[in-house]
This record gives sequence, C-alpha cells and structure tokens, in this order.
Amino acid sequence: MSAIIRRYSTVVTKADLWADFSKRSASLGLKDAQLKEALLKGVAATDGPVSITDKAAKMRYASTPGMQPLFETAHTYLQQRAQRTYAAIERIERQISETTDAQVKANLLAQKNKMAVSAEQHNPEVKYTAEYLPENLDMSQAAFRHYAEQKWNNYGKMLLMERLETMSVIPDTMPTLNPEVDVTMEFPCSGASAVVPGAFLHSSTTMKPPTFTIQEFKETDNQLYTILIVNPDTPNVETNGFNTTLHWGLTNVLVSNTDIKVDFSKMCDAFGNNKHEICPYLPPVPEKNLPYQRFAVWVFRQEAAVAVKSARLNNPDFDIREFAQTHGLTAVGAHMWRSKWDRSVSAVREFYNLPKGRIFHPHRL
Amino acid sequence: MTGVNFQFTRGKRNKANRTRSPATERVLTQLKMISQRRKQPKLLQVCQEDHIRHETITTAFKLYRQEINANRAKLLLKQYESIKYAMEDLEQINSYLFHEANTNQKGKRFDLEMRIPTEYPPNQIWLHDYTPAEVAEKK
Amino acid sequence: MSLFAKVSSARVAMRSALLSTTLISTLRAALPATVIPVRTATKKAAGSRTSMRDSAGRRLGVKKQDGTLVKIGDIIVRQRGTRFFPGENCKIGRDHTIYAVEPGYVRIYLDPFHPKRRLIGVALEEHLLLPTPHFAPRVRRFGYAPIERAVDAQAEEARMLKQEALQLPEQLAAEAAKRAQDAARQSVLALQIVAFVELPAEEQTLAGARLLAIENQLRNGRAIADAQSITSFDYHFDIRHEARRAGIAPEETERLSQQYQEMASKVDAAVSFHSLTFDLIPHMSATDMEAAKAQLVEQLRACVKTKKALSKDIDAAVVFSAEERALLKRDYLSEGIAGSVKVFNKDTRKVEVIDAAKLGFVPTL
Amino acid sequence: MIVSRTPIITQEIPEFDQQYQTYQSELEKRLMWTFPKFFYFKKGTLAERAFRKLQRYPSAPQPGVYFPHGKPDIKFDRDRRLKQDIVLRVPDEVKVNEAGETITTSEVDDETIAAFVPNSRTTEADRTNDVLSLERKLSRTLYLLVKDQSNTKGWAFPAFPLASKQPLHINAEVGIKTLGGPNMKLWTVSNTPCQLLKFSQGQLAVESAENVTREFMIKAHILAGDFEAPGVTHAWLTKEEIKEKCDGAYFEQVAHLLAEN
Repeated sequence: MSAIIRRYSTVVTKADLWADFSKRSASLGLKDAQLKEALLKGVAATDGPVSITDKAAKMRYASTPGMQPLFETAHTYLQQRAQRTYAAIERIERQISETTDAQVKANLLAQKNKMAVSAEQHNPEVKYTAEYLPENLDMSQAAFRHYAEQKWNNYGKMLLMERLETMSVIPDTMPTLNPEVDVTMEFPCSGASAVVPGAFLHSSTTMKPPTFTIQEFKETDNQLYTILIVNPDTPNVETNGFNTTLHWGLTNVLVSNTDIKVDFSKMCDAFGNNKHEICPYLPPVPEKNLPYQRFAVWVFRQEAAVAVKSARLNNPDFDIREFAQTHGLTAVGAHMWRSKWDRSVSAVREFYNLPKGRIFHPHRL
Repeated sequence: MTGVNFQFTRGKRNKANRTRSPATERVLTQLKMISQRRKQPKLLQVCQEDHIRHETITTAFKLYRQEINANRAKLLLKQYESIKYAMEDLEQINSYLFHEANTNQKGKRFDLEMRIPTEYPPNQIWLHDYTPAEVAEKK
Repeated sequence: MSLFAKVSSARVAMRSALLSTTLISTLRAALPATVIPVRTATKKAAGSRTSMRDSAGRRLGVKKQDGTLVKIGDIIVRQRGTRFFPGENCKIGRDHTIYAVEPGYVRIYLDPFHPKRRLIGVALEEHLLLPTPHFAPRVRRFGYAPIERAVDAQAEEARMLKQEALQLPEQLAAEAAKRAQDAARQSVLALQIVAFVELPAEEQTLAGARLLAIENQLRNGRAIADAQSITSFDYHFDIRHEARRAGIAPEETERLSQQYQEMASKVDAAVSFHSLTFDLIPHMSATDMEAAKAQLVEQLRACVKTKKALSKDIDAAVVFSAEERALLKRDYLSEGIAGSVKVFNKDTRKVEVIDAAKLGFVPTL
Repeated sequence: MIVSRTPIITQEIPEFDQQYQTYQSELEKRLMWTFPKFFYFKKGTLAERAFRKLQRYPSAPQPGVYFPHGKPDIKFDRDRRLKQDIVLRVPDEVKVNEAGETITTSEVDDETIAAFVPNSRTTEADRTNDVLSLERKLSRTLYLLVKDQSNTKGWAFPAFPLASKQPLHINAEVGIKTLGGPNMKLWTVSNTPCQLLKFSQGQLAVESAENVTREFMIKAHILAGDFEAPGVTHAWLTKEEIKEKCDGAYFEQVAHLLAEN
C-alpha cells in the first residue's frame, strides 16, 4: 500500500474482510467459485472469462495488461475503508442500544443503513451481482437495496411519475406522490405479464383481480400496506361530471424486504376467500363512445393495522384523500392502467351480474 | 487542390499506371494524416468481470485521491489556525512586532539557488563551501 | 481664404437674422462666379408607394370580458401574438385567437407557475376561480349523454370500425381453434391423470381443466407453486360468481370449493410437468429436482457414453429448464471438427498443424 | 526557527499511483490512433528503410489458418485490436568493461550518442545514516533540530532570545547565523510566525499559565552552505525521525508545520 495511506490510516489492515462470511451474509459473495476466481484473481489467459460462454470468444479474449496488481491494491484499499466503516457501524450499534429517545434512535438507524451501504457497495462481488446477476439480489442487504433503488430511480420511478402526471392521476386522485417503493402489477388469471404504467388493458385481461409486488428500499420488518384501486372517470350524468369509484381495496397487507409478493397465496385462504379485502373486486367496465378511464393503484404505508368501516365505501363518489387521512395512510407508491370499451365488456358485466352498459353520444352545448 | 496536373499515360488510365504530381501526393498525404479512417483502433470491449474490475479500480483510486485531498485541506486549515493564534497573541503583547510581522513583503522573490526536485540528483548534490558575498568581500 | 471668411460670416448672418430672399440674393452676389452651390447629401422621402396602402382595422381585442358566460367555441380574444395565453378549458387558434372548449364563465388570471403570462380560462361554475389550486382535483365536465331510444342504442353498440369488422372473423376463428385445442388437451390430461392418482369419474374433467390451466401458466414462465395457487383462486372466484348469478346458496359454494381443494391437493401431490414437453410426470419436489440435477450433471461428467446417447439423456431428463439444457449440451456435446487444422501460434509467430478435436469447437477460419 | 532542506529529488511515487498510471497508459496506448508513418517517412527513402527495419510488424491473417487470439485486423501495419509498438531505436545494452566502468552498446558503436546513466537516488549519507549531512534522504524535507544544552527541552528547533527593536524574522535570521556560522544561504519564507509555543520553566505551558516564555516560529529554507556549530549537538531529520527524537507534547504542537514528504 502506498506511503500516504500508511501514514494516514491507523487501523490495522485485515486484507480478507470481504472473504470473511462469519459476520457478513453469504449472499454478499459470489456463489460461482470460478467466477469469483476470475473476478478477484483476474481472467486467466488459458481459460478466458467465465462470463463469456462461447469457447472461441473465450480464447480470443485478452485483458488489459497491468490490471491485476492494480486491482489487488485497489481491493485492499477498499477493504481497509470498509473495515473502518464496520468499526463505525459497531459504535453506532452500541449507541443505539444505549439510547432511549425514539428520534435519536431513528437518526442513528438511518446513519447505520447509510454506512452499511458504503461498507459493501464497492465490493466487486456485490457490484458484479448487482450489475449482472439481478436474480441473485438479496434484498435484506443494504448494498443490494441501494443498487436496486438506483436502477429503479433511473427508469421505473421516472416512468411512473411521467405517466401519473401526464394522465393527471395526480391531482385527480391524490394530490401528489413521492414514490418510495417500486410497485409492479400483473393480472395472472388472464396470463398477462407485468403491466407498464399507463398501458391500455383489454377488459378480458382485467376481468379478475391483479397481484402486486411492493419493493421497499429501506430496511423494513412487519410493515403493513393498504392498496386501493380507484377510477376517477366514472360518469355522473345527473351532475354532468365525474365520480371516483373504489374498484378494489386491500388493507393490512404484510410485505418485507425479501418477501415482496402480494399474490393470491398470500391474500387468500385455501378456498379463495380474501382476508384483506375491504370491498370485492369490481372490474373495469367502460361504456361505449366515452373517453378512456384511468385506474389508479395507490399503495399506502400503514402506521398500524387498520379496521375499515364498509359504510364509507358505499358512497358513489369515493374520496380517496379523506380515506387516506382518516386511516393515517401515507402514499408511497402507485401504478395505473387505462381501459376503454371493447366487445368483451358485456361478458365481464354478465360474469359479475352487472346491469347492461349504456351507449353514449357527445352532448354539445 | 491547386497544382494538380495529370501526366499523360499510354492506354487506359487505371490504378496501376496512375501517376500523380508530387504536389498532389503531398496534399493526399496530408489529408491522409488527419483522416481517422483506417487509423482508429477497434472498439475496446471488456468482459463482465473486467468491467467490474475496472470500476473497482477507478472507484478505489477516486476515493484514495479524495482522502489525500481531504487530509491536505485539513492540514492547511490547521496551519492557518496556528498562524492566527500566534498573530493574535503577538498583537496582545507587542504592537511593534505585530506590525512588522504583518507587513506585506512586496516584491519578495525566491532565491536563484532554489531548485525544483528532479528525478535524479545532480552531480554535486549540495554546495557545501558557500560563502556569502559580504563575508567574502571583507576577507 | 477670403472666400471662406465671407461664407462663414454669411452663415453667422443667417443664424442671427431672419432668412429673407434679399439676404440670399446678397449672398449670391457675394459669391464668386466659379463657386457652384451643391445640394447636400439628403434623400428624397421614399416609400410613398407602400405607405399609402393601409388595411382596415383587424377588429382585435377581448371579445368576452371576465365573468361573461360563454358557449363551446366562443371566441374570447382576438390578438396578434400571444398577449394572452390559453388557460383552463381554452385553446389557442392558428392566429392566436383564444376560444372556449367548455361552456362556462370567462376568467382572466395569472398563474404562479408562469409568472410572466396572462391567461384566459373558462370556469365551469360561476363561483369557481382560476387557476384551480395546484394539488386540487381538476373540475371537469362530462359532456356526454346516453342514447335514450333502445333501437338507436343497439344500432350504435353494434357499429364497428371497418378495421374491426375486417378482423373479426379471423379473430373468432382463432379463438374457436384455441378453445378446441384446449378442450382436446384437457381431455388428454383428464385421461392421463388417472394413471397417477385415483379420482372419481366426475372429478376427472375438473382435474383435467386444472392441469390445463397450470400447464398454460407454466408455459407463460410462471413457477409451479404460483401456477397452482393462481389456478385454485381462479376456480374459487369463478364458482362464487356463478353461484351469485344463479342464486345458489353460499353453503353449496363452500362445499364445492372444499371438494375442489381436496382434489387439487391430491393432484398436485401426485404429478409434476416435464419442463420441455410439458408431459405429466410423477411428482417431484424442488429439493428432489435439485438433487436429481446434481446427480445427472455428475453422471455427465463421468460419462463414457456416445454423444448421441448423452444428448438423448439430456432431452429425456425432466428436471432441466430450456437454458440449462442448452448449457449442458454446449458443455458436454459440442462437436469439434475431424482431422487437422492450421493454427497460428502467437508466440512463435508460426503456423502449426494440430488435431482439430483438441479445440473442442468449430473454428471460423 | 524551523530551517528545512527542501527535497532535491522527486518524491517516491506511491505504489497505487504507479500501478494506476501504468494501467491508464496501457489503455491509452490501446485506444491510440495508428502512427501515420507515411507522413513522417517518405516512401523509398533511407530513413523509411531504417525505420521499417526496426519495427516488428504483426502477422497478417492468412486464409485457411485459425487465429486463436483473434483474426488480425491490420491497417497501416498495425493490428487495430491491439496497441501499437513503435521502435525508434534499438535499446541500449548496458555492459561493464574490464575497468569496471559501465558502457553501453551505443557507446561502442557511436561515441557521440552516450547512454544516459543517472546518478543514484541514494547517497553515501543514506548508507551511513549521517544525520549531520544535508545529502541524506534526498526525496524528503529535512529539518534542523538542536539539542538543548540545559537539557530541559531535549531535541527542539533552534530558538533565540529577542533582541530589542528587531522584527521576529530578522531576529531569527541573525540568531541562526550566530549559532551556525555565516556560511549558510538561507531564505526566510515569511515574516509572519507560523506557530506560537508557550514555555513555563523550560516546559510546555498550559493555556492559562502565567509568566510564560513565548517562542514564535519562523520558517526558512537552507539553499546552500552548512550549519557549522562545533559546540552544538544538531541533526537534519525527517518528520518521522523528529517524532521519535522529540518530546511527544512538543511534536504534537509542531507536527502540522512539517511536510509529509
């Protein structure tokens, strides 16, 4: 290590911090021994890179000369820093156990989480997993959550906000949103895959309820969520305006960092009875010659388990803002899709025993 | 292109019997010199392992430089603080000395004998038998 | 010199006294005959041709004042350039004319998001002010009326766009074909399942339907546990709504659900699906699968069989996914070329002839 | 007064920096455009022939031959997939002749071009660890320390009592010349003191102590000449050596004034 580092750092170097899994999770290391070797010891000239599968391409590959000694120095240096960060984390943990003030504790926990990220985020094994093995991401680890959040920030979050704002789901349903969780939705009964926010869905696709995933990026355990699907475009002919309809509501849904699914096996008992439902699923049934309807999925973080009175749900004009406020819900994520009348709407109405749809014509004043 | 003239060649002109004037050749060489075509290297493609290794290297070096710069800034701040402390004390005890220590030394220059470090030492490393001009004059 | 003095003195005279013809004549008389008076650099006023052509006034201006009731399409402002910008429920025309797109009351207002603009909007109600608060839901007019006459409504509902009408027969045929295919597959599965588990005759069809649904989910790339829970939910959901339509008592539905669940657990415990052909195979748990995989890979490593036999083995093995199959074939079955091949040696810079089988792949020369 | 001898040779490049530079230069060479030799050497000239003779050109792809390390992609005699090695001169071969002197092949061939043999970065003073010599540790800054005769302070920077009506830096300059003789070329960095130490009965005093002796520190560089004081125990030391020799509390007060290299 360089002279300057020698002079400044006081901690005794333990070069194999990132090879030691006695205190760290095994998911922070690479499982594939060959890959690990190639990553840490350099791509062997005889074997070629593990990540390339084609034999000829493997043989053809040559690394830039001078990489290995430099990588070793860099690796040791980063481990030294991580060692210092781990020491600081231990100090913070001691402080957390000593303090009783909730606010101080929360601040210390946030600080600890930040440090847990910085202790591991430059670990090449973690970086490789985050970049190239997304299926192996262990979301209980702060560093992996950090990388997943970065990825979501750069695309998913922006796309969602763009759709919510351009289609005026904000502020027609909730005033605004600061997305904190990544919400995905699919309609598995119709075999459809994940829905892109704002997509037009056929009424046969949305005939049966969807399932969700809710990915938290901060450390959580036993966090409860409420999910509401509302349609702010239900026509109201009497007032010549629109009502908001509640199409589905789930409360007290338990999701953690690692178990992110809100699927039927989690929501329902063995006979398909949904224990989280506050109102039965009402599918989109748009009427002919009307503009498209927006279906906004709102995900709220709950402070505690909530009990919902069904009376307030029967209001033909559902007020989602008031609902969120009275139940102490914080909006943390959203999703949306759009529906338009199509030829299978009548079948959906029949299935749910709904009255026949009206046919409209534009009414000019 | 000025100075281009075609020499007469027997038969049909083709690549093999083509002749160009020296001026044309010169211009062509100069154009070839600045042209990127055929001179650019192939795109550097690295495998996934090497990509992460490269990222690790650059991150580590960036953090290393940051650490050095932060330490330097800390040192400079400490030096400034100690100057300030000394001067404040001096102001309290002796106004003359404080004034003298606080005067701007306008026009002060480095001495000619001052050297910049070189990679290898000079043949005479240190000038030992130095006598100041005024001492030499007295002798 | 004398001439200059004379002229300059004359100028002074001109400035001090009123200019009179007598003075000019005196001046002329004072000038010697050789001097010709020159017209100074002035230009005759030009452009008389165009400036004579003035158009009539364009009748610009605000046509509807603030608070006026307007109808759709009413022109509110005629202007050159955007002295006013279109606000809520207004649009701007090609010549910057601002007109109403909704009926209501004209409002001329400022918007904090565009501090340099004066906007013209239309408030839908007399008591409403513009701009609408940033986080408040938009006030929207529905603007459609249902078609009251049943005949007209029916005709409108049946109306199709040309493209839809053209595609319909094809679509219907495809749907019918899919139904027939599913029915055939279902009956095959219903027959096959008997070989694995004993089922009463009336449950066989139901089991066939379940297996078909699971197979379709698997083909969509879903995990087996998810596919099973989705299929169960789908069934329970269907019968509950069917009961509601037909007015069947909830107890009856409950009984059916229970019966189905018993059948489902029996079937799920008895069979699994082949990952390549989706044929029914005896049940294998996830741990069994992993163990079988490891064992097979081990066998392949130590194998002395011919490549053809190996290839058959890999295809027949039920435990591998398509990618795993491809990887195994690449690793254990890739064919080199027979005979010798000329290879360039980088170190000696000479061409050598080596046994082609040594390479293990077909080189591109 | 803090008298320092500034480094004469460049500092040792840390290993990390060294390796990083090597790696970056490799990348840069790989991504460099091909050397346009047609521009510098006209075809058919002697210079071109001499240049051509020195180069080791890459092998061209041949039909029917397999290149395991990738098919060469040659443009202007360079394989565009790799870095280009340009040889401008046959490297000198250093030999030792019978008299024990180092000579090079180029000396043998052509006396006008002598190979450059640099002076050693380590000196005689380094080998003997002569702390009195100014030729020791050429890459480091050395500081002049003297041992207090009364032995109350131990090793410390030279300090002089204040003569009346003399600015601090002039007083220090005069003091050091009086102590170490006139044959020194000194350059005072500034007239402003860089640190103040307070002593009470020869010991470092606490902040609140009364009747303290103040010691203002002035920085200066020695540029030529020697510190010659027969009666004084002195040494030219680096920062680390000062830490070892000095009193801990004293070093703590002056550590930030001393250069790391």
